[in-house]
Amino acid sequence: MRLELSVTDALAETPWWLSAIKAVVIFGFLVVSTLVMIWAERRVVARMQQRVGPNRVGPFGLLQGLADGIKLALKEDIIPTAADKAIFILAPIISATTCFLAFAVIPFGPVVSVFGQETALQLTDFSVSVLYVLAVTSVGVYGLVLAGWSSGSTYPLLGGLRSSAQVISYEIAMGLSFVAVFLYSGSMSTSEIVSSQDRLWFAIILLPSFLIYVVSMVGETNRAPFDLPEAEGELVGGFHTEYSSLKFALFFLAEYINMFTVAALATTLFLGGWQAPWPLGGAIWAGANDGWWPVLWFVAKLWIFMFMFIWLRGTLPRMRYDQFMKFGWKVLIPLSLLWIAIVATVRAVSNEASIDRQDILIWGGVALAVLLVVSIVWDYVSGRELEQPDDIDKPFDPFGGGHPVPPLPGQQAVAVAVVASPSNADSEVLDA
Amino acid sequence: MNPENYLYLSSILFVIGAVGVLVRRNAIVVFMCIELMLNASNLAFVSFARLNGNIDGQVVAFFVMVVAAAEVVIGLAIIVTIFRTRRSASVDDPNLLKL
Amino acid sequence: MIELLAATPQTSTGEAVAFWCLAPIAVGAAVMILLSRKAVHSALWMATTMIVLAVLFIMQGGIFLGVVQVVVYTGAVMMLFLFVLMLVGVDASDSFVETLRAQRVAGILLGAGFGVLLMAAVSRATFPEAVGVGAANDAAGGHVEAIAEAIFTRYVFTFEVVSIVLITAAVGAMALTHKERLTPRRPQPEQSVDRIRSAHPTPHPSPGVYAQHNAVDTPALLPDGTASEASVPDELRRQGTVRYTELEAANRRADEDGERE
Amino acid sequence: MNPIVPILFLGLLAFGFAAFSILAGSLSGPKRYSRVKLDAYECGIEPTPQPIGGGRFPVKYYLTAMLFILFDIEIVFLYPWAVAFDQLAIFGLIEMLLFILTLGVAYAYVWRRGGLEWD
Repeated sequence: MRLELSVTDALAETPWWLSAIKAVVIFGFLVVSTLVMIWAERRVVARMQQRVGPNRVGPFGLLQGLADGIKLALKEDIIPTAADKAIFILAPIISATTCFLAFAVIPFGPVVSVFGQETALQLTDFSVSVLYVLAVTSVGVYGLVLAGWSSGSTYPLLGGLRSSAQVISYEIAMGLSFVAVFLYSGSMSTSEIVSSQDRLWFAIILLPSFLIYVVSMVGETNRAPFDLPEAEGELVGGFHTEYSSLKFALFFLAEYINMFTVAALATTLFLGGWQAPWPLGGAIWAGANDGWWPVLWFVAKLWIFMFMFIWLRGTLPRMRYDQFMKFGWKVLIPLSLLWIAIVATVRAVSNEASIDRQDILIWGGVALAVLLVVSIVWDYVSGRELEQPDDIDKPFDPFGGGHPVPPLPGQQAVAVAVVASPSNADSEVLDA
Repeated sequence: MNPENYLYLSSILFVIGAVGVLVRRNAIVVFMCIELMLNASNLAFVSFARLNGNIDGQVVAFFVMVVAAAEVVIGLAIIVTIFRTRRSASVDDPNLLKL
Repeated sequence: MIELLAATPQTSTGEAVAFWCLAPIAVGAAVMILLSRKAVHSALWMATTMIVLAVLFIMQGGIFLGVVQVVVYTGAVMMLFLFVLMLVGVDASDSFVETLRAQRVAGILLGAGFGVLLMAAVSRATFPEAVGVGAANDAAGGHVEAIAEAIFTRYVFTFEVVSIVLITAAVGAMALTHKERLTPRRPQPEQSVDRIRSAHPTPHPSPGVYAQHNAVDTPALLPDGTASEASVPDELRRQGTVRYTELEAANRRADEDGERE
Repeated sequence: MNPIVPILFLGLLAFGFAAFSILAGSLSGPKRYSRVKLDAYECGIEPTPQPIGGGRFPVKYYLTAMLFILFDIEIVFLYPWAVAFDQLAIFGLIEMLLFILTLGVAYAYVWRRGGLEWD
């Protein structure tokens, strides 16, 4: 029994007290998910490194997040003398407030009757809701920069500047990857994007956009391979070096909730939001997309992305700062601009000359195949031989450059007579 | 509430921006006051768009915002060059940039 | 005259309440831009004014414009201000010497006069009934579609000129601030080979050996009491902010006088 | 106006939580004053008093923020075009390709001049 009200009408009729309850539920959902995420991350990363991970606090260590929170609360709250006190306290408040706001437009489920009142499982929705999320994340970057600056010394300042430069670089790639989704869904409101994906998810037809988004998702939250500004070896703690007690916990909370925000955005825009995965929704179980079930699909997809974050952190080594900034600027942005141009031209042509998608895909495939063949032939014709390491043919010199070195692969170890007098040891051996 | 109040608010903000430009000495703060004046004019544009009921007011405010962003880029580049050569961002030193 | 009075357009009370809460915040934040000592504080007051203005745009039916104001202005332009402020103007506090006599008072008076003039003009003008942007939106099928249709059909020329304005902004910023690299950038492997081949592959002696402090700019003392040059990073030496002991400083001054004669 | 009001609820809730936890943080927890504890943290050694930024001005952050503005404006123009793409059809497409190309010229210039290199 699909309720006949459209999302926007259902939301318009929702009484204010129901919106307030929804806001409290979303806030609770996020805080509890953060505590579970802290526990899950430490357990899964431990499991990947053949150790057990936290299992003391509560059943299976589930209350570890809570224990960390209380421990941080009981620590001394230090404000350094060189710090600018007002902004030092303001920065964590900005970070912690803006990360919650982005969840206001994320749809958890379809129109459902709660306490006898028909409303959509979504706090609010308006015509520019995805741009609103972009606006909230760009205000969230203020928390990083101000935390870095207000701590007084140069390490946090450079740490704050570096991580905010990284966040804004990946925010462009994220913004550009949305354009193709709006092109296909014809609107920026999250509920319409989800409803326009009921036949085919955008992750399938817009795969390059999805891949660019997933990469910029990791870069945007300073996570896994791109977390150099907070790395222990680099600038100690980056922008939150000087923070202690609950202010540090707020930055910790903000980082995890930002991860949930970008993951929720990925599910809404690319994986069909709360809609049941393909075999379940249409064929096997008709009721999968009605009532409260969709919340289950949404949370499941959310946690797939969360596992991906943990997996990346457990396995990939950290990239150097100039490497991933170069990757962000010189690879992601041109790629996504090119992809937008291709998607737009294909769609305009198929709208205009009413060639359906099959022909375009065929012609595209043929063109790619021809390109592949040409490149193989080109390699073969130009006869490029494998680069040879240049010093392979030189005689083996154990003291190459004044430092004892083992022989390179393919070099013979020459038997060297042990030299008695240390004074002219170098010159004699080199001549041998 | 009469929608003309928006116009009064925008003129008050514009005046505060103008006073800021005249009074402050730090080049970056003067530049911020110019941005405040541009924002005030944007508010006036949007209020007129609402009073007259056509959307051109908002589109013009949109273009004002875009051009103001480009202007900030160049303005701050000049201030950065002055700082790098003269170690001070005060408003009295730009004449030193002349060769 | 009566017709004018009768037709004074009224807006919904919700909007009135919101306006009377937000307007004082906007004016207060704008005044604080002028009054705050530190430049970063006035940048933050500026960001608050912009966000309050964004909410005012949204209340007037310009949802797209309000959100764009937050994304482009507060998110990008103010970020550029903060970056430049943090690296440049943080300690460039205002010098209180007024080059022009009584500039402050003149500025405030001039501004107040201009304000009175402006508001008189606004109060004298008669405005049409506040129709709101709803009609235009529905004609084009939604708010964003209406703005898109306006930008990409009626304002096509302005739209293309904007991209040229952005090119000049990029080229100008590059010409003014970008420094070409004088020495070629040596990649990481090459640097590590050079370091091994140099006479000093191990790190410098850590500062503060036998010295009173272990800060980075305190040179380590050799057994005979003189400071060892290698233990202080050369950037600090170039800046001349190395903290020598009194004995060492005295010796250095003596050497310099010796060289000068 | 009313789609914006629920965001206010969530915002007040989040701000209240953040402000409460900062207040609780400063009240709960010991208060043992010591001068060294309040110094800036520089990997355990004494902090070196330096002018912030050490006088040298890393211009790379300014260039990144500048390019961020450039592409932010491009994104903000692309969104309404993508939403109203079907009404604008071929004319809109050519317009936007020209816009992307012109901004591509600026991007190529900055790339070629080395504005994107981080050392």
